Amino acid sequence: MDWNTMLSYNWGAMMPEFIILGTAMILSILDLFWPKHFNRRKLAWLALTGIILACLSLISLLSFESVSILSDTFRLDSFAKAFKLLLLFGAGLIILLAESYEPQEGLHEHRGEFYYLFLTALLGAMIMSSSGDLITLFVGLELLSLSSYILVGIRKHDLKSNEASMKYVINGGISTAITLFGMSYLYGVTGSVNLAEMSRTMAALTDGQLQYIMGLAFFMVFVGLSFKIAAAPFHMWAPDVYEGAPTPVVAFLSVISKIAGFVIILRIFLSLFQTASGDVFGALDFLEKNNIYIASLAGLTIIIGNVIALRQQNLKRLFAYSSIAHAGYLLVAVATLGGGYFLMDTVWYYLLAYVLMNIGVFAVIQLLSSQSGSDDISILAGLGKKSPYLAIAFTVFILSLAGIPGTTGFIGKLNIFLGTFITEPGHFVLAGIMIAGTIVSYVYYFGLLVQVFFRPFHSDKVIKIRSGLYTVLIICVIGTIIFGVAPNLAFDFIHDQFGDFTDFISSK
Amino acid sequence: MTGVPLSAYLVLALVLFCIGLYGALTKRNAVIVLISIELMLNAANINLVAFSKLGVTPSITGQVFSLFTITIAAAEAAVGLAILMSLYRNRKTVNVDEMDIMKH
Amino acid sequence: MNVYLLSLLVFSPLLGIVMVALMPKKEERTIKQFGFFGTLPPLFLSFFLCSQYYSGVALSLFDIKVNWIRFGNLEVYDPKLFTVNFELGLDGLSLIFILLTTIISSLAAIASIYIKQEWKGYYLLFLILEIGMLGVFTAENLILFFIFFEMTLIPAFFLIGRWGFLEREKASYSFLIYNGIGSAVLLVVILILFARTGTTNIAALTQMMTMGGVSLFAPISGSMKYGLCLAFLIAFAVKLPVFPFHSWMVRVHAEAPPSIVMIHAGVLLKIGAYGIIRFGMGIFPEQYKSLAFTVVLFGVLSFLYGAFLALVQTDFKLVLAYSSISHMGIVMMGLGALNEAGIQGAIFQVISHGLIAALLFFLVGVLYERTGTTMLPKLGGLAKSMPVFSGFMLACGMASLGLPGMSGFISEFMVFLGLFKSQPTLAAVGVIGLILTAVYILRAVMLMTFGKTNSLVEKEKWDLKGLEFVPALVLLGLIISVGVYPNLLGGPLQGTIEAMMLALGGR
Amino acid sequence: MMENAWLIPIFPLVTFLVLLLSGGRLRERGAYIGIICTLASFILSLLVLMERFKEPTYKITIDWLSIGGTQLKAGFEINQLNALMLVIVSLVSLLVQLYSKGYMKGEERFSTFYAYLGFFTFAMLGLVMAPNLLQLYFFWELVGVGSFLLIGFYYYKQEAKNAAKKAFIMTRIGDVGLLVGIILLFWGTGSFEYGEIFQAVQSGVISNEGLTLIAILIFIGAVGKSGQFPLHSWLPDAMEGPTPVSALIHAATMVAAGVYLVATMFPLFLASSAAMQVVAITGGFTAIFAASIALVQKDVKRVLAYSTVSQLGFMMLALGTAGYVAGVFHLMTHAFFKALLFLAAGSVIHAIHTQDIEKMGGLWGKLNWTGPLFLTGTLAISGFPLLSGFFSKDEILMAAWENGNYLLFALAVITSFLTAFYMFRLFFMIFTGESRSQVKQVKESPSIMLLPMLVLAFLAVISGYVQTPWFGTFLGEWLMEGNETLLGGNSHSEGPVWIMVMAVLVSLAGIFLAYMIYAKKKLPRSWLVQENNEFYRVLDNKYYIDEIYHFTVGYAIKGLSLFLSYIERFIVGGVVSTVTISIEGLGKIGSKLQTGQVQRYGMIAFLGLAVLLVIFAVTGGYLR
Repeated sequence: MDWNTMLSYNWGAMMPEFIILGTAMILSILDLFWPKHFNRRKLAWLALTGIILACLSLISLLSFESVSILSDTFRLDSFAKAFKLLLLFGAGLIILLAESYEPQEGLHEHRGEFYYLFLTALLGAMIMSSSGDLITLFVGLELLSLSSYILVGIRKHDLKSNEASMKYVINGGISTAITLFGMSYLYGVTGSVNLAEMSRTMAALTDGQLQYIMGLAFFMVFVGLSFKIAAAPFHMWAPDVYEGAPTPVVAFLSVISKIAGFVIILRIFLSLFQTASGDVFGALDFLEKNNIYIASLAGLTIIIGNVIALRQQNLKRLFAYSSIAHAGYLLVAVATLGGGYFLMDTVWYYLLAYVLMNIGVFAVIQLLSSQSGSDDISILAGLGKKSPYLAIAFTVFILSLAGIPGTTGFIGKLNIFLGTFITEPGHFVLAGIMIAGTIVSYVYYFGLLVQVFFRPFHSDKVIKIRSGLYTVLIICVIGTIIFGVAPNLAFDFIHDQFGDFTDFISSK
Repeated sequence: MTGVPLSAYLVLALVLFCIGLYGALTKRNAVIVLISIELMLNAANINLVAFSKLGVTPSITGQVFSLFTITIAAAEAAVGLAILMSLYRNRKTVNVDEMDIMKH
Repeated sequence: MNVYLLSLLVFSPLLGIVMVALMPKKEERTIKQFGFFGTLPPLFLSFFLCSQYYSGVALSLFDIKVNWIRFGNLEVYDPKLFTVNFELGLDGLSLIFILLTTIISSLAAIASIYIKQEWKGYYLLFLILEIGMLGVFTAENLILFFIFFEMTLIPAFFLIGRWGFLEREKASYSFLIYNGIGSAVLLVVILILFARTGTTNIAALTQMMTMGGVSLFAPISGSMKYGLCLAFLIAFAVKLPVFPFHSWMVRVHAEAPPSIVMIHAGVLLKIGAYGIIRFGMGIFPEQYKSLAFTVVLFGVLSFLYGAFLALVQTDFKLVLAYSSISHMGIVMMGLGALNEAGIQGAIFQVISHGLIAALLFFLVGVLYERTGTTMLPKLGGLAKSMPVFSGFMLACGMASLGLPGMSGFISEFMVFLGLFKSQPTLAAVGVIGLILTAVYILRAVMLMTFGKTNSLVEKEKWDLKGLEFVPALVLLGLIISVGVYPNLLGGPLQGTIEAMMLALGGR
Repeated sequence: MMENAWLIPIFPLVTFLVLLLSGGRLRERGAYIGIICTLASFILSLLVLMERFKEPTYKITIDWLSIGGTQLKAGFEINQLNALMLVIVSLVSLLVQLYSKGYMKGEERFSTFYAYLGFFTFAMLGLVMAPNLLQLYFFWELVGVGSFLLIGFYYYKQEAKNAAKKAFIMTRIGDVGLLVGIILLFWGTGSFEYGEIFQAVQSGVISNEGLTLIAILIFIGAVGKSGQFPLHSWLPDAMEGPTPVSALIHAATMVAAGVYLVATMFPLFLASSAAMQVVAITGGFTAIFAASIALVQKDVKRVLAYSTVSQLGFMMLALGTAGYVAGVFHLMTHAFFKALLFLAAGSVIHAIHTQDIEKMGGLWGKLNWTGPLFLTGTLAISGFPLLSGFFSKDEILMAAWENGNYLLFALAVITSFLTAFYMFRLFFMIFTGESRSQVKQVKESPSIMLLPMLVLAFLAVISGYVQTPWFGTFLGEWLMEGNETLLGGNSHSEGPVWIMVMAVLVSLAGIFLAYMIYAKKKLPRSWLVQENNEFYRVLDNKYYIDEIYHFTVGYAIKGLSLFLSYIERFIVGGVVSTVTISIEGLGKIGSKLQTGQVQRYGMIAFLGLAVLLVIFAVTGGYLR
């Protein structure tokens, strides 16, 4: 690999990543050298600028054919573009949240780190979505993980934050190890770490013993990755970590981390296991044969998330369980592969919806909890009277999370259901669990609305909304409604830009 | 390279992984827990290297992968220990089972 | 112009929403006026549509169809696949329901003068609710139907939970959960149909299911059709509600503010009947036919069960709640009769109960406003202090027990006429309910209005006055005009019923 | 004229609406509206009747309700029976309204009373004009409501309230039977129109059992309305209403509707001998049953009420033994003399403010007009020769004899004896002997009350002459005209002369016995039975029918309701709460598992992995 080959690569494909990387570096340098009294909050706007630039460059790349550089370790295919857009969009909103973040005991000493760690984590996620290779995938994953470990513990003097971060590290470490161990088997079976090559080998694999090992690897990778998306069986960290982490970080974990988790799951599953042969005759493919496992984990996740959420009194914990449940819904789409027709639309759209509604919810929570210093459900009490617009925004998010028509959440769920029913035999049990879970979720979601509208308020402190947070709220509300009422804005966009994601597997 | 079959490496890695897992899940001291996690990661490294040399289709990429892994493991340990330190400052303990202010 | 008329109708309460939203919070009078005015555009539009219908304009002229959502990217097969259109349409049946909705909404808006607090939020939700109801009855495809269906759920939840009586939150929760389950079942059915056929258009689905059209992706087997039909029935049976899915409705009737119960009993419950007619019967006629016995059975069960329970209630609202269950049982009985008389009777019953229940609950609202109670033992002798009120109450009770000359008789008569043809045994069991109905209604009404005047309610100048006459007179007038000349209502229905009978295989 | 007959019921309806909308502001002036409107109805009815003598049946209908291809009609029909009934109803109503103007003087809700009367008259006139069964049913129930409203006119009285409720519900039971009968008849014959039904019945489209069933169901309707056993007990209670109401509704018109119904549907009953049997037996039994109760009652209105029940039974008996003309004839005469009796009784009550005959007596000289009027009525009902009741009762006895059912004949004879006895018991108790009243100043009623009674008395005397064995059977022939085949073609029952003689003797015997006991007091009152005798007590308590109903049907319904409300609470509610509790329990377990111990979390994840792997190994890949 000489200089010429290096230059021959189409580096432009990596432009968004470079921008994020550059911004992160600039931020860290500025943070280092700027005098102490200088308000680090301004760095957030810089970070936001970086994200917007990255986003713009990504948009300019949209029309390009899919390219892969660095001997197919980095791919910019439709899949990568689509999900990077989501990641950048979500990250932009979260940075705005972080800009407005004002915990009661103050954060000024670490505020700088706060912002650029977001960027590095984002960078990890972006690399994951673009990787064509297990190594980059893993490196991206770890970049994301390590940054978020620190982010969770950024409130150094807060006991909960410390503990959350410690728990996150330990669980994360175990999950990483399990994933990696699985990956090592995959490498052993195929003798390659390039996804395209591996997929070719695995498709031709008819040896029973190797298939068995492949199965082992599949489960290890899957369980390891279920940590990232907070799905059963690796979901239990989520409530504790969410509770302890600063609110923007929770939003980050529940949105960006989750998107990244699904990105890597889809990457691995679709490129490796969907085409891998599932039996010695090569008649079935692997996922087709084993999707029952994913399906049952999905069902379990939905049940756990929704049922335990019923008992939560802490908002963040509640939304941790809610996010577990939503991971379950998405896993349904993965398990059924969207019925063969809807997978990408479904996942992408659902994640878009999830970005909007979840960040919106956390924006409200952040606002209220920083004012009252508590995360208890009761901080919502009387919001409807005190600040009707905020209450309406919150209602929109909650309705969307509950999947009520007119919001993005509904269309997202609709898509998932379509996938479960279109095949023969349909996944009726899974759909049944999902619908039951949705109904159970009504109880706690509407319980929040009961607090907002039916309960009297305790303190009549005027709620002050910082402009960053305000923007987030407005974007999220508008997005939730617009994409709920006219979902074809999103559907047409992905269909026009990415077609059917046909360039996903084929290597350049 | 004579005699030692691939399966031996794999079993070694598996055993190492299990020891690591056991340690990670049972030890009270957070430092040992972190070390156990390192152990698990290294078990994967053994796998990678072994496959790289003795796998069905030997290739160098396995070793490259393990290099990356080692680096990452180091970073993870560093982060982990840093977090542990800040926890220790506040709680004066490194016992994992005492970290349960957040539950249910 | 014609094409937009329906959309205009459905979304016309938005005008009121905007007006109310722009009002300052404290302006009670103005908000109430604007809230009421907000219900007028749909009222006039529906009258206009009605006059168009009677002057011979084909209702299909008003249909609108705009591409809306396209799921998946399946252009290779057929660009129309998995497309959900925004399509609204009318036929005689929905026209009747639309009229019912607009009229009762306007009257309920008047009855909302008793709302004591947060008028702004109340009227906003109220008008959203109206949009939902109007949409439900005009939606031409299942997804759209479902969307509007849910759109009625959320405002109703808040209206019950915020402005209701003492146990309002519990009531609103059980409203939400039961209806959530019902609508979840509905959603599953809708989506199975959608996924398997690629369309949700009601007409297209009807054709596919009855003519055995091929589906592109996975077939719908015969037994699945049964399942789907049954699921439709269950989903709407929860809404209707039919024994044993009724307990939510009892709570709602007891705890929601009377003006909302007017809407709820008057229109929302009727969505269940509408759904069974449109979807259960319409899309799966074959399967529905073989389930008819069950439908009637549950109809009779509800009819008698509601009547028996209404007999022992001490709260007048609960009497009415159980009477609603009982009356919805009649709807089921009619729908299961599988002949013109039965189905037409069921539709009549739906409309008639809508009017009667609305009036009864309006009166409950008036009563509660005056006396602060609806407990029967505490009332009595109201005929002295509130003679006009008592007269309305008595008239309404008579209407409810199916007195000829009022709408209730026509429907009960037709239902039993139909049922004695197809299920004479069950019909014979059912007639016991007619007697019981008389017993419990007289018991309740006479406990309130007859007898010694209770000291609690002995006040002068308590009678109906001013604006309160409007809902009472309009509703009673409608009840009587339908009862005296039922063809008023029967005319528009003929087309729909004929089509239905054709699918069900003749008489 | 007949094409304008639809106006006849409209006039009273106008009364109702005007008085209701005026909201009591007219007070006693309301009476004029009522009287004028009813007068208009009466004149019109009279004109229609006149015209009907000359012209054939008139019928006009419009589409009322379309059910699929079937058009249900509404309209009116003027045939012989209808025309006759129209006159009777409008006349009695007119007279009662005149009477009420005096009787109800000073009543606070005076105009409401007239409104209700108007409503009732409207419904009753509508009922008799109905051209088909459905419309008949329509007004049938409205009549019931009118009755309900008027019985409950004194709404604040507990007894009135209960009586009104009871009346409505018991007649409702009958109505439901009627409704079912109508529906079954519709499916049998495909129509509600009388003509078409009779045609279909005669062509034999319905099986014999079906016919019997339908006829009996329809008869159940009649049983409810006409207070036949076992649905009779509401009628005596209905006396809680104002007395003019009792005269109008519970003597002359509404209760006769059952008889009218059977008469209207006579061809149907004729087609089923079993149904005829049922009608006859029910009628005969009710006649003697009610008469026996009337023997011991002490409330003047109740005696009259049981007498009404008994007389209605008589009419049913007549119809059931194929005496169509006899039944209708008695219906007409009974309307006049029973209305007269009620009004006269009202006049007495008006004068001395009590209804208990034990507290009356010696009023003959004080009530100079009422006394003779009451006597006229009593004589008529007792079948005193040459008064109207004599002829009609005679006709019934003839019919029963001719039919060949001698047991029923015997019942009828005994009943007419009892009738004569208890009626004169009543008369003597009120008008002879010493005054037992608290009221010292007894005043005769005003002329506005006396005038109607005079008219009725006149009719009670002469109305029998339209159908006599001597002066021709004008009524029977007219009624039969054109309907011979449908109605069995029997315009007059022929029987041996001794029947007439015996009837006279029997009634005279009854009168004599009453005279001996109550007027002359030659015989002690305990001559028949001791006051505290078991038998007496049974009669006094009306055979404990009310109690039996209360303890059987009433308790059964209440018990079932309570049982169902337990089901509602514990089973329906129980299932729901089981589900919620178990979901909440699951949540509890789930959150208990969340101990906060980070290693537990890892452990569970690992266990999950292990389980997956084991299942995979056992079922899935390699080992399969």
